[in-house]
Amino acid sequence: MKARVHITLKNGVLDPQGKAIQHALGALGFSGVEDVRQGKYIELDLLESDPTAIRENVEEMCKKLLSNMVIENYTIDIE
Amino acid sequence: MKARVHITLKNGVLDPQGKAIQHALGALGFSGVEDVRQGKYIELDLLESDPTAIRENVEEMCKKLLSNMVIENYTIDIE
Amino acid sequence: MKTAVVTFPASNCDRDMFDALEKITGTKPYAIWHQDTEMPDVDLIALPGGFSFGDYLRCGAMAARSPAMELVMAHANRGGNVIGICNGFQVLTEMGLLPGVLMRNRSLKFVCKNVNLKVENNTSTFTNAYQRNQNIEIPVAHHDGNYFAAPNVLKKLESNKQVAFRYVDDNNEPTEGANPNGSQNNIAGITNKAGNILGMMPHPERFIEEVQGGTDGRGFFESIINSLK
Amino acid sequence: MTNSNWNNKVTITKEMVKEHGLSDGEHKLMIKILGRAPTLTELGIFSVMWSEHCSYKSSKLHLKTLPTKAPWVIHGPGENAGVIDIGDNQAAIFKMESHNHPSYIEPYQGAATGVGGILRDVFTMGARPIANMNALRFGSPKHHKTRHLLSGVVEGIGGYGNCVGVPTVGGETNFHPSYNGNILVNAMTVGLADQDKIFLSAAAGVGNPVIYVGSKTGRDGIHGATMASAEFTEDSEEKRPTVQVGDPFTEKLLIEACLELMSTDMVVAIQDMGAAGLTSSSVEMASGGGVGFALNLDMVPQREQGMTPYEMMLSESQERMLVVLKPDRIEEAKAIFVKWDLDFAVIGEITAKGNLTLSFKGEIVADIPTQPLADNSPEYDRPWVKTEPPETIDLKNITVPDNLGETMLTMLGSAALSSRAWIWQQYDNQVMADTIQMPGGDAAVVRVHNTEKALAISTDCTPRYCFADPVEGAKQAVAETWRNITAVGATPMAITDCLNFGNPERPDIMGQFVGAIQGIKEACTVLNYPVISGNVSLYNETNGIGIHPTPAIGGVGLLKDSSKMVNIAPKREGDVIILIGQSKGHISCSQYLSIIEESEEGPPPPVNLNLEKKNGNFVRRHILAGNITACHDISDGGLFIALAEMAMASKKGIDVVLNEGDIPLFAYGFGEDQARYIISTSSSLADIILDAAVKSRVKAEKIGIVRGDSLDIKDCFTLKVTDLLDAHMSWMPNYMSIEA
Ligand SMILES: Nc1ncnc2c1ncn2[C@@H]1O[C@H](COP(=O)(O)OP(=O)(O)O)[C@@H](O)[C@H]1O
Ligand SMILES: [Mg+2]
Repeated sequence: MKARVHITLKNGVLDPQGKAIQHALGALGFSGVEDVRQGKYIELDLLESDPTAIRENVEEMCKKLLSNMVIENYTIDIE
Repeated sequence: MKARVHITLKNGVLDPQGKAIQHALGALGFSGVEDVRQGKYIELDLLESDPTAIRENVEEMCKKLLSNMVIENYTIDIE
Repeated sequence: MKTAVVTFPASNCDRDMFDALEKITGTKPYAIWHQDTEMPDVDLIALPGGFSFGDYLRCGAMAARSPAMELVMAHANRGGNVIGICNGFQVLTEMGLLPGVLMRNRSLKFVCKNVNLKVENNTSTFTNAYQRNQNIEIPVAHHDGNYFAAPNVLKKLESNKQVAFRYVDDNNEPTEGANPNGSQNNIAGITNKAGNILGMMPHPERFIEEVQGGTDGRGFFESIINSLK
Repeated sequence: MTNSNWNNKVTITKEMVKEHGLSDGEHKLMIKILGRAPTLTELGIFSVMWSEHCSYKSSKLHLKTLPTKAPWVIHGPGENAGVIDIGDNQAAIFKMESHNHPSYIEPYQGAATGVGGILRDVFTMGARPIANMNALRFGSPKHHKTRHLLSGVVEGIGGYGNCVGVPTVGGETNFHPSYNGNILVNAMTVGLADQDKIFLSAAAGVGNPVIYVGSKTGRDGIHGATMASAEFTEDSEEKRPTVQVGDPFTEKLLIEACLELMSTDMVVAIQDMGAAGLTSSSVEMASGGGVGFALNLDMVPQREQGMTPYEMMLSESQERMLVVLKPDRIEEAKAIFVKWDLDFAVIGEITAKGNLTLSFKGEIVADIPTQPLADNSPEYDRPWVKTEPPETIDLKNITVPDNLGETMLTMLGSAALSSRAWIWQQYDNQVMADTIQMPGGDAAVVRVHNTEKALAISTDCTPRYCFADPVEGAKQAVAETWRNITAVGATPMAITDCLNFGNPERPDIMGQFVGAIQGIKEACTVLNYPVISGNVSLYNETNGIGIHPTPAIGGVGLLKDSSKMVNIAPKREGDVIILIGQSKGHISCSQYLSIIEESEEGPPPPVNLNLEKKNGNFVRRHILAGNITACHDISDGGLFIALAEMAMASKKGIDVVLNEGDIPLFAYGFGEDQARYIISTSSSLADIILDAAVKSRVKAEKIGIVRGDSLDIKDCFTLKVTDLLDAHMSWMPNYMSIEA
């Protein structure tokens, strides 16, 4: 099965990448872009097929490796 | 309104980050991870409120800047 | 020889390139700002290394869409010479002037060290001052130098002899261990098919005086001078 | 606490004062200075200005005793960074600073913002940064957090320094269990300016505009403790992380924009917003110039909605500066910042009344006399007890190793002595194309652009020594930088220090601090090597146990003719190896003892400063005369390790015959006696040097010849240089390849 993980910066944490993208879009002539935030998107293919087990497992992966809990949040979707 | 853009690597394109994550997960004792792909997730806050106009606009942004069409695909979701 | 160096926000090898060109060609390059809309008539445009726009989003992506890049594109399309070193190489691929992309290093880490390169051919505008198959030493310093192209593209690069430099070991062999970033076929630098555009990850401009650790970078600039004679 | 329910005039309770870290006495003093009770914003301002970090309240008394003057010192401590004269109207500007606690919480961002902060301290004075250094201390390699912290810190330093395009040219890295819960990340920047273009922070000129430039202000780094008061936080916002995120891209733009601004004559004063952000920068600028600042906080560029004055004044958002401009130059200055895509806002003006007056939405939210705030900051003479140096250990009580070759490989391949290439290869060492000595040698050497001159830089401290004897340990740290700089041929000029200690309220820790200051003072005095800037980081402890005292020293020297520089690699087969200095086999407190015997017993090697000077000056004279082809000072691991490092650097073998007398070989080889160097010279010049040494009363003896492909120490061991390299190079990559 597939798990999809979104990792985003916590509220209030500066996002230099998002800021730079917003700026670049403006320079390219796109108007009305109020805010841009950039995060990571990770797709995992897993052997496991029980969604509850997957969620638990991926939750653990997020905590241990995929996300930086000090500044990031994560959400997990299971296919 | 918000637009959410996912940018992923095309099939067959090397993904060093995904590979490294997969490897690290294995080393951390997570088994059964068959594949990992890392992409980008971009959230845009837009002044525009018409979904069709937004889609068109964001599509344009993806082509012009947000994705590299040689190696990446994108998908757009509108809130 | 008349040259120009383009500076983007957070270019940081622009001065090094400027100095190297001035020292070797004897003429001060023109300084071009990424927002400039005019390009003097020059023999060579150089896109320097650094972290244009912080390397945010993708390395070179935002720089490739700067106003001055339209001038670079026009110059290249007229057959004018263009070089992109490190970040400049990334910009050239983002502009589509060179095929492929530079992905994150295999180690995922920034790598700064001196590497050995094999000069694959010495007939190009950028390599004629070297011997063919010469083993030269030049520094690399990058986070995203892992060259990737689709199999058919790679094949064409090889058959057209567009690979200018390859990472090799002391025995001039393109081994895994000699590859600092995971590049396909150990590619360190390539040219376009017409041979007027070159991109490379190593920094020849850092190796032009003995005190810098070596002078193998000079040949690169001398080649360009030769080819304009 | 958004500004809808923000109440600046809330009654300040004793609990709130305490939560802000102010004592009863400090509370009273605050009321006396204001002539009334403080507002909430004022309480916040006092608390950060009088924090240990900003006020140096525990350390000031002792710091005053350090030697800070020499004819070549242009600005000593007190400015953003120290300034020395390097001739031709040029100046070197440098400082070292700690970012320990943030790096433990979030290693990447903590270290990255540490680099950003020290860069700003240097370019705010008008200098272009030309080199970065980093002095790092981690816990035991066995500790479960060490890998994660090491990898994050190194990535953060590289991530920031590489992007701004300043080469990271050296540093030092130690592991010790005392840092398990409290790592040290000390970053140093060296910059270059013209002497007539040095900018200071003291504001002047009533009516002159006060300008804010750089990034917008967010709620970054506002201290959790000072914020957490149920009484004045009604809404339950998501608990915000207090971690600051660095934006090296913006920093690079800020460097270019500020240097462009400073190349004009528009700037009256300029100051980076470092710790305590807008508060400390405005108070320092105003009090330093004996003027007042009236700021309208509504004008501060803000990244987040609903920021309160309290938050704006305490925010530690990165990449921001405060500038006082000459009148009528605003548009001209603004154009520069617009070009570089940076925020530019006029947020106030200079007033004659010496107050920091803050308005927000038409209301005065703070009005503090700055002079008393800055000058009357508390100063404590904290009780301290002297650290009694331990007894020398008897050599007879140490097991003699039966295979010195194996011992040698164990040491070379240990966490303590192995190569740091895994670290420095992640740093761009060469950007700016002026690095002429890379990491791996004694001092890093960076050319002064377009001149013959070069600066040599080294950071050093051996915490093991400082723990055993803070006075000798600190002396040794100063002496080691002096030696490292000498070993490349440069003349040591001045130091910066970064004094990392535990809780100063504990007399034993305060005793370590006082001892270290004493040692630095003695060393700097004798070596004529003044302290021109520095930083104090206290309360480095976990669960009541302090770190090893770590007075990290960053030294800078000048090489007038950079073509005279030498490195540690012998050049030619047949060159003669000469040992300079007296070897007594001081094995107490040595790296040998620590690695092989897992003991840190005994006193550190005593430092004879006059001998250091005599031997060092001798070595430098001969380097500059062109008589020496390679030079290495002897430090951690002693003579054998230094010889191995030279052999590895040149990939050439060395045949050595020792004259150890009645000192056991292992002690002779691994002892850490000070004031020693190994030099190599061509065989034709060896006698000239040896004769000169006799005349100068410097102990010098020929001990070997560059030859073959092994380090061969007669009656001791023969080890192939490739085997030395294997041992030396593999520890860190292997260690780091294991996932935490
Ligand atoms: N964190 C680091 N960053 C860059 N270089 C480092 C770091 N740690 C150590 N080095 C380099 O490794 C070499 C050996 O360091 P060290 O053993 O402390 O030298 P020394 O004993 O001469 O002071 C030096 O060139 C030093 O600059
Ligand atoms: Mg040394």
